[in-house]
Amino acid sequence: MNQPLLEVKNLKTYFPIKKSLFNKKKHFVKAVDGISFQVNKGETLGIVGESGCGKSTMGRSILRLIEPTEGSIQFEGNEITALNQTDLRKLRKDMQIVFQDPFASLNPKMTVGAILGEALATHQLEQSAKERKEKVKELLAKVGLSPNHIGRYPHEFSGGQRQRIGIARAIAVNPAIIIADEPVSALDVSVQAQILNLFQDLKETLGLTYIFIAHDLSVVKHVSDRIGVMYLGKIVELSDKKQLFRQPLHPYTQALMSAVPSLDPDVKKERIILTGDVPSPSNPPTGCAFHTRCKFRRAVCEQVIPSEVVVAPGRFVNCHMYDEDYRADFN
Amino acid sequence: MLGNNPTSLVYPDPIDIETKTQSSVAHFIKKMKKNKGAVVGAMILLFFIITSAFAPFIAPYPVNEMKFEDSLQGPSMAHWLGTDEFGRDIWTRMLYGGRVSLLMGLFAVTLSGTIGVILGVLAGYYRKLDIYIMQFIDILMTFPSLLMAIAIVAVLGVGLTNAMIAVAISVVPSFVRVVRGSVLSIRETEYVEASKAIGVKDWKIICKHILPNVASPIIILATLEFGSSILSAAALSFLGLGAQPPNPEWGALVFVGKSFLSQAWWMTLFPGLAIMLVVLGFNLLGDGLRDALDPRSK
Amino acid sequence: MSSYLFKRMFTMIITIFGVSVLVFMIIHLIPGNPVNHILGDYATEESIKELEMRLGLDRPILVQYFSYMFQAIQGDLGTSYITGYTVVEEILNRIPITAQLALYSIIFGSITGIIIGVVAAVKKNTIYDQLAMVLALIGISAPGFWIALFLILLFSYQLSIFPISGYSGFYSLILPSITLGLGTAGSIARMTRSSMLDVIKQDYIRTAKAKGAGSYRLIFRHSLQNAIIPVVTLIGMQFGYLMAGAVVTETVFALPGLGSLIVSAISTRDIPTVQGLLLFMAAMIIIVNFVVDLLYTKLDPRIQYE
Amino acid sequence: NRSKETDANKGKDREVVVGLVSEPDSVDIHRTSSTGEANIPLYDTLLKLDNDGNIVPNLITDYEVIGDGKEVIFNLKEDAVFHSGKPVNAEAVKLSFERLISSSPFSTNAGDIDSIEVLSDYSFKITWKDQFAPFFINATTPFLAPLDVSVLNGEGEGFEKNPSGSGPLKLVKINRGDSLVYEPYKDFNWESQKPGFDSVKFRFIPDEETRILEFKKGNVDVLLNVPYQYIEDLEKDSEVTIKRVQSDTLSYLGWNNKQPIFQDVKVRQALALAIDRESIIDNTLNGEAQAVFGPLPKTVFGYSEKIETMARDKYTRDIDAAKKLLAEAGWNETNKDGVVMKDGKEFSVELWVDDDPANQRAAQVIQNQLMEIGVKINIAVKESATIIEQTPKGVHEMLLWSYGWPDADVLNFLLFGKDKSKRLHYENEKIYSILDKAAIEMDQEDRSKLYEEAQEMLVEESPFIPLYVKENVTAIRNFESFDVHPINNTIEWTSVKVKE
Amino acid sequence: MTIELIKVENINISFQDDEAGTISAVRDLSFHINEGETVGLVGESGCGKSVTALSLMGLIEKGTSTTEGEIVFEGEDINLYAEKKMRSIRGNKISMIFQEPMTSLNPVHKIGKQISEVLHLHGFANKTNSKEKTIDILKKVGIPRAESIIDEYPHQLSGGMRQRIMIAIAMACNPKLLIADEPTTALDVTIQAQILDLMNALQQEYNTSILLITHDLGVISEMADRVIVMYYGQIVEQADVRTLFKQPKHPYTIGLLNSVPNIDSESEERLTPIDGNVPSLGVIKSGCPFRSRCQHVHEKCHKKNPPLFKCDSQFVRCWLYEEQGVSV
Ligand SMILES: Nc1ncnc2c1ncn2[C@@H]1O[C@H](COP(=O)(O)OP(=O)(O)OP(=O)(O)O)[C@@H](O)[C@H]1O
Ligand SMILES: Nc1ncnc2c1ncn2[C@@H]1O[C@H](COP(=O)(O)OP(=O)(O)OP(=O)(O)O)[C@@H](O)[C@H]1O
Ligand SMILES: [Mg+2]
Ligand SMILES: [Mg+2]
Repeated sequence: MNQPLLEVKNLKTYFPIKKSLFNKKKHFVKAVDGISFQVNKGETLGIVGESGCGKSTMGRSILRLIEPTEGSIQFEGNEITALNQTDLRKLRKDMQIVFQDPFASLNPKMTVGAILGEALATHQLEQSAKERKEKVKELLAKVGLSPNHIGRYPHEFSGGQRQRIGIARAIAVNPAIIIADEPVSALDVSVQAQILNLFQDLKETLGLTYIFIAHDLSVVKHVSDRIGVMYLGKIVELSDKKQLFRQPLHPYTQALMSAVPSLDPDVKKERIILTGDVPSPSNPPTGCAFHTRCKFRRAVCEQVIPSEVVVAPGRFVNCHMYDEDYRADFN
Repeated sequence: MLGNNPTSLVYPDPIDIETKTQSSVAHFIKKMKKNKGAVVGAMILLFFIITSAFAPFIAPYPVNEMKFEDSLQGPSMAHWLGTDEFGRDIWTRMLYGGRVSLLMGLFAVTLSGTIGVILGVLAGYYRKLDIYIMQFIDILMTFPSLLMAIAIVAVLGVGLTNAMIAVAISVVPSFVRVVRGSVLSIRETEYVEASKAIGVKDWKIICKHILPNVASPIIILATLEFGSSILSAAALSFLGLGAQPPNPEWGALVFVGKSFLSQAWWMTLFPGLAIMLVVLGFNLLGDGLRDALDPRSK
Repeated sequence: MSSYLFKRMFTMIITIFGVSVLVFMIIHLIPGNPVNHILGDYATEESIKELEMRLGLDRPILVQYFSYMFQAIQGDLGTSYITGYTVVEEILNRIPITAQLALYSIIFGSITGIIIGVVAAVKKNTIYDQLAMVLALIGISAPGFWIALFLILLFSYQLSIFPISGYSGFYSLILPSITLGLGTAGSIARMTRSSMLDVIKQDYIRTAKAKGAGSYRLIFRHSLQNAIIPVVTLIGMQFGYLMAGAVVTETVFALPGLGSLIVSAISTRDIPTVQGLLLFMAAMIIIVNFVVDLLYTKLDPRIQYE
Repeated sequence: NRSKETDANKGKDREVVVGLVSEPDSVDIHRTSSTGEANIPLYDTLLKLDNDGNIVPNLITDYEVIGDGKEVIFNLKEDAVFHSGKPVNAEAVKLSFERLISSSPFSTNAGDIDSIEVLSDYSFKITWKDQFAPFFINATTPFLAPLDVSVLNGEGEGFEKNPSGSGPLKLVKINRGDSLVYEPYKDFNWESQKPGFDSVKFRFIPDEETRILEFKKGNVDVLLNVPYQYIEDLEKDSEVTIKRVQSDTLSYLGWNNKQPIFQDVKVRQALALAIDRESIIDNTLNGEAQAVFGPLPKTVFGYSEKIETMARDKYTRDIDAAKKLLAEAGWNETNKDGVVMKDGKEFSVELWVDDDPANQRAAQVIQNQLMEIGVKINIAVKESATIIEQTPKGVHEMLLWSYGWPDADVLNFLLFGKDKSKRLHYENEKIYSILDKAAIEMDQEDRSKLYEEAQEMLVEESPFIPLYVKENVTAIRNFESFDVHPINNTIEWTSVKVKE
Repeated sequence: MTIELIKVENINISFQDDEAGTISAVRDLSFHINEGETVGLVGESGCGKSVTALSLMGLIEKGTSTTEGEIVFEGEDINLYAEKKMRSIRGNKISMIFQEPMTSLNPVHKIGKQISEVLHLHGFANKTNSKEKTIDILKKVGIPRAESIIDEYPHQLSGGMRQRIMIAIAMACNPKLLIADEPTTALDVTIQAQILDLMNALQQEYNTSILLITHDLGVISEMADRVIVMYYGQIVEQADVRTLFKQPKHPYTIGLLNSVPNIDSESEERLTPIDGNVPSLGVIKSGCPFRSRCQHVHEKCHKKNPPLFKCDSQFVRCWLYEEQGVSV
């Protein structure tokens, strides 16, 4: 029982941006650049990071919706990257995804019944059309929608309801793990709360495992057991939630946390204002990718790519500050 | 804290009150009806379709009967739109000609649409095929349609069907381009990705997700091309590649009438107007369709 | 940029090569050959055989193709079987008229089309809009010779402002350019309208309004340049069509342009001329499209060719 | 600079502008069969036809047939000069013939020449391998006219850009696709008067309507081949004179005689009986044509009044007779559409016609006329290039076509000769032998007899239906005098005099 | 000493809709903004925040919509201004920043031109000094390499940079009032922090009033002096920022605050969302529009839409406060 449900090792996904006939040298956007983590059954791994840092690409690569360039992904001990299309299609049953934009992820020309029915039919989960319909109604009820909505089109729903449909589609095939790619970012706070609760309920009733991607730290904090902080294609810090919030280690994590506005007008946080912009993954800085914005930066940061420093069991950080070898530089 | 009880809604959700589920067809028709242009367009087309369909019953004279003593007469009570050089009734010939011209447009658009959609979907969906298909389309595009038409007719023989094939082939590139463009963007949508994530097979994705969503650009293009196909077919019949005399295809009527322009303007004017009206009708309808198919429009 | 140029050149060569193959196939596929035309109705079997041999038409098709392409690569497009002129001469003879005609009609069509389209978009759903669009549709759907004859009768025959037909400088190309340009104007007007309507909805137009910009500024400074980008593609495509498709106009106005040359070359089965001309036109169309693409980068800084 | 050119021409007051449909493919007569007003006047012919159709001296003053007729000595006029200034002497004519024989596809017009011998400056002898009777009539056409080989480049080409003949007009300027400009050649024999004009411009205006408008507006002085539907209109204009000359081209309704359906002479006769030529002429050509019943039109050597009368008597329209003949041939049932049937098959044939509007109209009238005897015609419009190429292969059924040749030999080499019946595919050994004999018969009287014999058989056999010769209609304005040759339809430039 | 800069009195904004007839997007809205004050406007999507902002700019399309009521700015009712006069105020005395930095800049014009345009329009620069002024402004909003940035195009800049350009445009003419419609919604939190910082700094420097529109309660709590909560086209609660967050009164405001996961709290408890959804505009004709989602609904709520009640310094539109409050 010690085997993690999902184990990702050194995952890399590069997008070629220049591939010309005469120019053999290829340029890449290193959207995901060497990520490793494990997810255990029943837990929720939260992933935060700024726009463009590779969160979605990572999620899609794990599902092989984008072919990863390198690395290993093991689901229940089976190597996913080695599967052929037919086997992959079978595996799809076990791993599902929920997208950010509830409108874009639903085909505007299909009714809810058809959308959910498609999922069922693909894996022959229900044989007859009638059974399928019953199952669809059941699913709708499960996500808090009225079974009468079966004949409606996506545009006839509100944003929150659409997201419920997206979730219903994901759970239709009884997956073991769901990758939720910013499922609440497009929603109003009140609706967001409904959906977050729904995720929690489903986790409890169906025993689901989540990888929950978001850029909103407070949301991630609310739903996750462990949290990975991403920056420019890498996980710079991964830790148990409580520890992370009590004591963020990576300078980026620190900045991120301080930047989240507080709900209490009396709390005036000491904000760490980062200077400069997020560098581009097609042209990442040398050494530590964060050094351009880091106030602790030292010469070594510009030259040496930091490696994972395990600071506590189940917690690592990608920063020279915590590396025995370089600690001296930071004093 | 105020209590929370997610299911105890005392009053019905206002959204439920509002959106009575309406069949998409009814909704579509309702939208179309509200578009004045589309209604006018549809009425113009309906007029020509009905009159052509019932030509044998409506037409006052036999279509090819020559009455030399009546030749080149202007519009009158006996001959509403005048007569041609052989005393044939122009109105009658236009009625019959409509059957050919409208069918011709329909055939050309259907054929080119089918080929164009297949190629466009393949090029847009399977990126590896893209470069080959588009290269082929580029070649086709730089090719004068006249030569293509002559060649096709030469290989397949003279005749209406072959002329239509020629016209259809010259329209294929525009379909391919439009469809490919749309497929490229739809292919990247999250609902396609979601289907892939579920494990739906490619051909099912194409049929269920891609095609229904490229339908609206296809329909608009089709309505545009319908009119221009009739015009191209007319140009072909001028070269003897389309409808053969005495078949009263509209384009042929226009071009034959040209020789008699100074004595009998009605010979070319009325068929020409018919073509223009049909083109107008289709364009109006196309614009209406675009609005009606746009989910953002109400 | 240079690798992009290379890529374009490469596809251009492939396309032209494809066109050449297709032309060659087609021209040999269609019945009738130049010999029939040269010798006329009264030719004897022997004279046909002899002339076929002299022109090299008795050789296997592949041999004919490769020897033709071999010459073509060296810039020799051959000599017309029919007229005795070299194909290059024939093209050079006609290109001034065709090029001017295409250019003027594009200019005329673009300007009127864009104006009509802008008016229609700005006055959306008013009588101006409908009028403009009906005008555009008439431009698209009226048979070319109607417009041509109407213009001739009015401006040349009755008012004696322009020559009726023939080429005698810029003046004589005005009516033909209008004739051709009207169809172009129609398509451009429609495209401009819908593109303008799209642009007007954009956020940056709202920004411009928020800056206090007036309506002229909004239309001409902010909307038009954005709206014109898809229109430019259309203009590029129209150019190709004008190169070859001006047959009716050239006929009515008795202008010796490429359009009428290609038609007569096809009907006389003048293989070298048809081939040379089509290769030339394909190259022109590709070049124009290339120029259009470059123009994009000027109009839309977001587009960059690497 | 083209416009300057036009302006300069306008300065000259006696410019003649001729409006034509299309440009000749080339002005080099050894390279093209496309001849017309715009290139014929470059050439002066060896012999010519007088207004009655007799062959009379022109460049050749006289000739002498020697021996069995395989050798002929020709004497040339001594004062003729090419446009280049070189004399038209025996040597020059010889060189011209040699070019014709060696490199022109039209060498057959000269016959199978064995040798050409220059006897003196202005005298030469031609020796044929076989007697070649049509030579003299052919020598009246520009195909055999001498051209000046001294202007050719090293490869024997380049004539189309820099032509030099000895005809009345000298080429001044070529505006490709637009116009050819000539001036009267001062050294041409203008029959003791001065040329009545200063320049001639042939303008090529393909569109009928435009051409007419240019003429009406006065920008064009001579309008050739006036479309029939405009004649009436032009006649109303008092300044305009209409000239009509019967063309030498016979339009006929032919068919592929090898097709089983046409093998029965009764069928062929029935078809002929069903045609009403006057109706076709009146309704498609505005009456501007003469009906012809016999195989040869009036203007052609070999025409016989007797044959024409006989054919007219035999084939004047008679529907009942036609139907009877069809019935006798087995076409005795009629289906619901009124089409006759034999063995359950309809009499339905495809008629090929070119893209000329007048011909397409004629085809429709013919279609209607044949329908009256239950014969169904499907019209198929084809490019002429296609028709010319396809018909010798015999893939066609029926066609509306024409021929124009000044000599009865056309019956042999084009219509009915052995292996030469390209359009009609008619096989008749008896006719072959008569036509073969006539081709080499040097005595014109005997030749006529032979052709009469052949024509009598052809009328009886009805392998095609001669229909009419069209009227060549020319409209002119502002001329003091302007003649068109009554036989070959060309403008007589010596007679042209512009009104001052 | 507070000086009232702008006062909105009873504005009603409605749109003509082909199907539903007249839809009123904003109803009887009244508020004011003092000089140098930041007023936050919160509410869920579609509640009429942007429409309100646009009406202050006179940017609501005239043809299909109507704006009734008074918008008194510096003593004059600008709602009555003709388009031309309004133009001289837009971008000059009142300016606006929009939510989408990615699409709010014209993609085909250079940055410099887009900034100098507003200067030219309002006579703050002429041909000779416009470049220099443009660079000045860019520097003020903290753009590095200002000299070269003016020749670049929007697509070459990151989202944060673009939003700064938008602020530069808005601040170029030293406006009295800056309307910021969700200025940071599309940005990352670290960038958001930069932008908010910048806005604060500029406000300090020029004493500009800010109408800050957002649905992010955190941003409001950090930035605003006073907060207006909107629901369904109406103000449902108005209070100074501390009062609002410490003692929210309207059930909707309470619901909103309960919906947000609090990053500062260590508790793992479930969130308590507001039930149901915002009804579509035009559906509710009478009564309290929040009643279908409210746990405290009683008879009166169905009958009549409550007026705003003033309870101390706070305004609440809810029958629950009928007794305590004073109707206004
Ligand atoms: N198909 C692609 N081709 C090229 N580059 C890509 C592609 N998809 C993503 N990228 C690039 O990879 C990087 C990471 O993108 P990704 O979408 O994974 O980021 P993200 O963290 O999900 O951002 P967001 O929060 O905006 O969703 C970005 O720089 C993006 O531009
Ligand atoms: N031009 C318009 N025509 C018709 N209705 C409109 C128009 N503009 C806005 N509305 C309606 O007015 C209401 C208020 O819209 P508004 O944009 O002000 O909302 P918002 O509070 O800014 O929402 P968001 O947080 O999504 O920006 C919405 O229901 C919207 O549908
Ligand atoms: Mg993402
Ligand atoms: Mg808004």
